[in-house]
Amino acid sequence: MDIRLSGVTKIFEPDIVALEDVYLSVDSGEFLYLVGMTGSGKTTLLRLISREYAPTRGQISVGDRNLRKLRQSELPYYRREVGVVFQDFKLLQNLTVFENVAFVLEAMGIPPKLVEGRANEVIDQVGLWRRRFLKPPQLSGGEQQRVAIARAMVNSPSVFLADEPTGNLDMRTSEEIMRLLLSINAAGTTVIVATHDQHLVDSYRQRLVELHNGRTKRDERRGRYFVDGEL
Amino acid sequence: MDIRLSGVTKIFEPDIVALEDVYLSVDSGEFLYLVGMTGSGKTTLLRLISREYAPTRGQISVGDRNLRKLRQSELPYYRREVGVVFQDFKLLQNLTVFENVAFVLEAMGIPPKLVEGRANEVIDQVGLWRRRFLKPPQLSGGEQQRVAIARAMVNSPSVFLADEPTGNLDMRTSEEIMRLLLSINAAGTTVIVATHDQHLVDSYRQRLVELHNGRTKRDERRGRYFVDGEL
Amino acid sequence: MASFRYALRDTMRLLSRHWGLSALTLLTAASVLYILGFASLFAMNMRYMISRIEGALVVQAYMKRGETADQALELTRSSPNVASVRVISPDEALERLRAKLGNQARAVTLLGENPLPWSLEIQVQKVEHITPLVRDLMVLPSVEEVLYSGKLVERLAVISRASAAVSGVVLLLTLLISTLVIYNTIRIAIYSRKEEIEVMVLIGATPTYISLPFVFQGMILGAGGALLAILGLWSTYSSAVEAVRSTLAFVDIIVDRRLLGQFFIFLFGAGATTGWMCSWIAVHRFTSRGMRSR
Amino acid sequence: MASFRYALRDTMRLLSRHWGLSALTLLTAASVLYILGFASLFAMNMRYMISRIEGALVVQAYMKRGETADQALELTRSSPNVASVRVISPDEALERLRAKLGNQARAVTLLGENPLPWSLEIQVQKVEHITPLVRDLMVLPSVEEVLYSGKLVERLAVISRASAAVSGVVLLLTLLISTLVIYNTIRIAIYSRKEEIEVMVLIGATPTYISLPFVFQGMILGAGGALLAILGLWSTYSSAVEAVRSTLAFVDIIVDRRLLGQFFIFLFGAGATTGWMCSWIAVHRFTSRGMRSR
Ligand SMILES: Nc1ncnc2c1ncn2[C@@H]1O[C@H](COP(=O)(O)OP(=O)(O)OP(=O)(O)O)[C@@H](O)[C@H]1O
Ligand SMILES: Nc1ncnc2c1ncn2[C@@H]1O[C@H](COP(=O)(O)OP(=O)(O)OP(=O)(O)O)[C@@H](O)[C@H]1O
Ligand SMILES: [Mg+2]
Ligand SMILES: [Mg+2]
Repeated sequence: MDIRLSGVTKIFEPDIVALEDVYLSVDSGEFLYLVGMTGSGKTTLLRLISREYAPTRGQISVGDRNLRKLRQSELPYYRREVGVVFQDFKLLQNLTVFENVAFVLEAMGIPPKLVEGRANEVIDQVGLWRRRFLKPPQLSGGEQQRVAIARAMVNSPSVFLADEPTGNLDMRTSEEIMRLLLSINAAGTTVIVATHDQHLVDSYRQRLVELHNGRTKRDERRGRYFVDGEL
Repeated sequence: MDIRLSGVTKIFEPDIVALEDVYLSVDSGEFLYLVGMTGSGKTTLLRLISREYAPTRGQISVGDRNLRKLRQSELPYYRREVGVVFQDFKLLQNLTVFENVAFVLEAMGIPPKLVEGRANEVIDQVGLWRRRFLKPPQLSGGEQQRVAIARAMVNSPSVFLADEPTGNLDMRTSEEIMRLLLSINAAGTTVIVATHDQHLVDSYRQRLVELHNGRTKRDERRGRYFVDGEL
Repeated sequence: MASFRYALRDTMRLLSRHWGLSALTLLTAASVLYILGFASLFAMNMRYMISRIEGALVVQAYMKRGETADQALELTRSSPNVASVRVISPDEALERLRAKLGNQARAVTLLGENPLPWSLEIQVQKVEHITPLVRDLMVLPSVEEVLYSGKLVERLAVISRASAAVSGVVLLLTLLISTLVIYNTIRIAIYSRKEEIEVMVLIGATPTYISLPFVFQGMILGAGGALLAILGLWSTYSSAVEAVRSTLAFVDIIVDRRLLGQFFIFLFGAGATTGWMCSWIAVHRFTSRGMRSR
Repeated sequence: MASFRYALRDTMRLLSRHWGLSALTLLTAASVLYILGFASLFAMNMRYMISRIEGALVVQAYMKRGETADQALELTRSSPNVASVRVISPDEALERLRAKLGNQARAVTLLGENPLPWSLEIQVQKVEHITPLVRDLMVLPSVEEVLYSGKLVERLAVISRASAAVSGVVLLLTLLISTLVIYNTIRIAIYSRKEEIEVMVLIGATPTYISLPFVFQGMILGAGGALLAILGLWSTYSSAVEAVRSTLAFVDIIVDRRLLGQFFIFLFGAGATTGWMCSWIAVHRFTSRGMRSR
C-alpha cells in the first residue's frame, strides 16, 4: 500500500513541535530509510502512520484509507495491515517468544494449526528457534529485538514500519535482519525503516529521507548516511 | 575500583550457558569495551558485576568486596558505587527526567538543595535540559537513553557499567556521549561499555574484550571492532 | 470458533500465571459474598419470625348474649386487612371449654342451658391492623367484648418489625458494599495489566478479543468466590440451626432446604454476574484508552 | 532528615499520581470498616441490653417467721456470683407495702403486729447463677421461700445471650474479613508497581527508603477509610437512635457519647494500623525480591 502525508504537523502539549509541515509520498512496494538525529521526529512519524498518534494538522492516507476518517471499530483491522517494530519492542512480558508471535495471528481468529506453522517459520527466520519457549525478560536485548521483528512480520502486513530494528544488534546479525527486510520488501510490502545504523544504510543503499527538527531535510533516491551538516 | 572475575560461569535453568569460565581483570580507572554478537553474554557479565545475578561458579570481586560474601543489607550501598546504564533503560515511568535522575541522590539521603544542583548539572551534560520536566513515555528513544546515562553517573560512582549506551543514538550524539564517558573515566572511574557500535569503538580506541558464546575470545589493548571471524 | 478457544485458553493463562492475584481476588470476593449471604440469611429469618409472630395474633370478639355474630362477621369480612375469620358457635365454644377442663369436664354439664355467646376468631394481616379493627368492633351494639393477645405480643411484633427493617437496610448496604469491593478489587487487579492491554490494542487485537479472557476470569473468580462463600455459609448456618434447636427451641429459624438451596443458587449467580460485569467495565476502560489516538 | 521529607513528598506523589487506585482503595477500606463498625456497634448494644436485663434479675429470699436473715446473708456473701445483696427488715418491708397500697394504706395499720418476715434482695452477676443460688438458699432451714423473676426473664436473657454470642462471632468474622479485604486490596494495588519497586532496588535505594512512602500511603488510606466509615456510622447510628427513641422506647440502646467517641477513635486507629501494616508486608515482598540476586 502507498503512504501519503501532506502538510503533517504534530505538536505535543504544550509546545513541542515534533513534526512540522511534512510532505512524504511512499509508493506501494517501496523501501525507505528514515534517518535523523535523536529527537528529530522519526518515531513520531511512524506512530502517525500506525495511527497511534493523530496529527495536529495535515492529512495522512494509507492505501485508500484516509486516517482521519478511520472509525474506531476499523482501527484493529487497519493495524493488522501495518506491521510495526516498536523502538522499545513492546513485547508481552508474560508470554513466551512463540506466544508473543502467535498472538497476532490468534487475535485474527486463525486456527491453531495454521498459527503454529506460520509462527514457527518466522521465529526460525529471525534465528530464535532455540529460544522460542523463553520469555522476554530471559532474552538478550538483540533477541528481544528480533522477537519484535518476527511479531511485526508474522501476518504478512502490507506496510512494515521498523523503528530502529537493529539498535541492539551486532553488525552481522544486523545484516541478516536487513536481508530479511529486503526480502519482505521484495514480496511487495512497503517498508519504512527508521535507523541510526550508518553501516546498514551505506551498505544497502535505498531511498533515504532525513528529518531535522521535525522537517524533511533530504529525500534521496540512493542516499548515504550523514546527518545534519556532516561531510 | 578494580574488578576481578575468575572462573565465572553463569548457567540459566535449565541449560543455557550464558558465560563460561570467564577470567577478566579490570584495573581501577581503566576503560573497557565489551563487544560480541547478540546473545554472547555481555549483559549477563555486567549484571554479575552489579550483582543482579549471582554466578553459578567462580568468584567476582569489586574493589575490596567479594561479591559472594556481600550481605543483603550492604547491597544498596554497593549498588550506589556502581552506576549502571541498563540496556532497556529501566526508567521510572511516572517520574519526570529530573525526578528520575534526582531519585538516586535522594535515596542516599542528600538534602534537596544539593540534589537539585547536581541533577540539573548532569541533565545539562547529556543535553536534556529542555526536556527535564517530561516523563519517559514522552521522550524519544535516544532521549530516554540519555536519561539512563545521566541517572547512572549522577552520584559519581566508582564503577560505571554502560550496556549499549548509544544503541538509540545517532552518530553525532553518540560521540558526545562517548566523550562524556571518557571524561568520567578520566576522573578515575572504572568504565565498562558493552556496545555494538563499530564507529565508536574504532574512533576511540580503548581496551577491548570480545565475548563469543559466553567465553572471552579477544582481549586487546587498543582493539578494533570486528566480530567472530570477520576481516 | 478458534477465537473462542483462544479466549478460554487465555483465561486459564490469566488465572494460573497471576495466581497470586487470582487467589487474592477470589478470597476477597468470597469474603464479601459471605457477609452478604450472612446478612441475607439474617434478614430472611427476621421476616420469617415476624410472619410467625403475626400469624399468632388473633383477635377474639364475643357477642352479647342472645345476639348472633352476623353483624360483626359482615364488618370483619368487608375489611381488607383481615386474613381469616372463623365463627365460633356457642356449642363449639362449649366443646372447647369441655376439652380444656379435662377431667373436670363434668362441671360443664351442670351448667344447664349453654351460657356461652357466639364469638369470632379473627386473624389480621399485620400487627398495626389490630387497633382499628378492635375499635370498629367495639362500636357494634351486638359485640359484648373484644379480646386480643395484648401489649406483650404487640411489643414483640414491633421489635421484630424494627429488626426486620434494620436487617433490610443492612442487607442493602451490604449488597452495595459487596459490589463495590468486588468491582474495586477486579479493577485494581486489571490496573496492573494496563500496559499489556494497550500493547494488544496496538498490534491489532479487537477490544472484544482482549476483553473476553478477562471477562471469563471475572466470572470464574466471582463464581468461585460465591462457591467458597456458600460453603462457609452452609457450615455456619447448619451449626446455627443446631445451636438454636438445642438451646432456643422456642425461636423460629428457617430450615427449609429448598428455600436455602434457591438462595444459594441465587448467590452463586450474583457472584458470577458481578464478576464478569465488573471485569468487563474495568478492562473496557483500558482497551478504549488504547484505541484512542493521541 | 532529608529522607523523611522525601518520603512524605513521595507519599503525596503516590496518592495523587495514582489517585484512581487510591480512591478505589480508600473506598474499599471505608466499606469494610463500615461493616466492621456496624457489627461492633451491634455487638456492643447486645452486650449492653444483656447487662440491663441481667441487672434487673433479682432473687428474693423470705425467711421463716421469727428467723433472722443472718444465715442466708452469710451464704450469699460467700458466693462469688452475687453482685449485691440487701437485707430488708420487716419494718422496711412494711413501709414498702404501705407505699404500694397507696390510699388503701390504712389497711396495713389494721394488721397489728408486723406479720412480715426478714428478707434478702439478691442481684447475681449472670442469669445462669440464679438456679444454683436458689437451690442453695432453699436448703437453709431459716429460709421459707425463694422468689425470682421467673421463666420469662430467663428466657429473654437466654435469647439475648445467644444473640450476643452470634454477634460476637459475626464481629470476629467481620474483623477477619475486613483485614483480609484491606490487605488484598493494598497488595493488589502495590502489585501494579512491582517493576518500579524492583528498579528502585536496582539503583541502590534501601528497602526502607522504598517502603516508607507506601507505608505512609497505606496509613493515610486506612485512616481516611476509617474516617469515612466513622462518618457513615455516625449518621446511621444517630438515625437509629432517633428511630428507636420514637418507636421502641422500651428498648435499650447505647447513647453514651463518650463510649461511642472512644469506639470511633479505636476504629480510626485500627484502620490506620491495618493500612500501614498491610502496605508494609505487601511492599516488603517486592523489595526483597529485588534484593535477591538470581
Ligand atoms: N508524547 C509526547 N509528549 C511530548 N513530547 C513528545 C512526545 N513524543 C515525542 N515527543 C517529543 O518529540 C520529539 C520527537 O520525538 P521522536 O520520538 O519522534 O524522535 P526520534 O526521531 O524517534 O528520536 P530517536 O532517534 O531518539 O528515537 C522529541 O523531542 C520528544 O521529546
Ligand atoms: N534470565 C535468563 N534466563 C534464561 N536465559 C537467559 C537469561 N538471561 C540471559 N539469558 C540468555 O543468555 C544469553 C546471553 O544473554 P545476554 O543478555 O548476556 O546477551 P548479550 O551479549 O547482552 O546480547 P545483546 O547484545 O543482544 O544484548 C542469551 O542467549 C539469553 O537468551
Ligand atoms: Mg525514535
Ligand atoms: Mg545485552
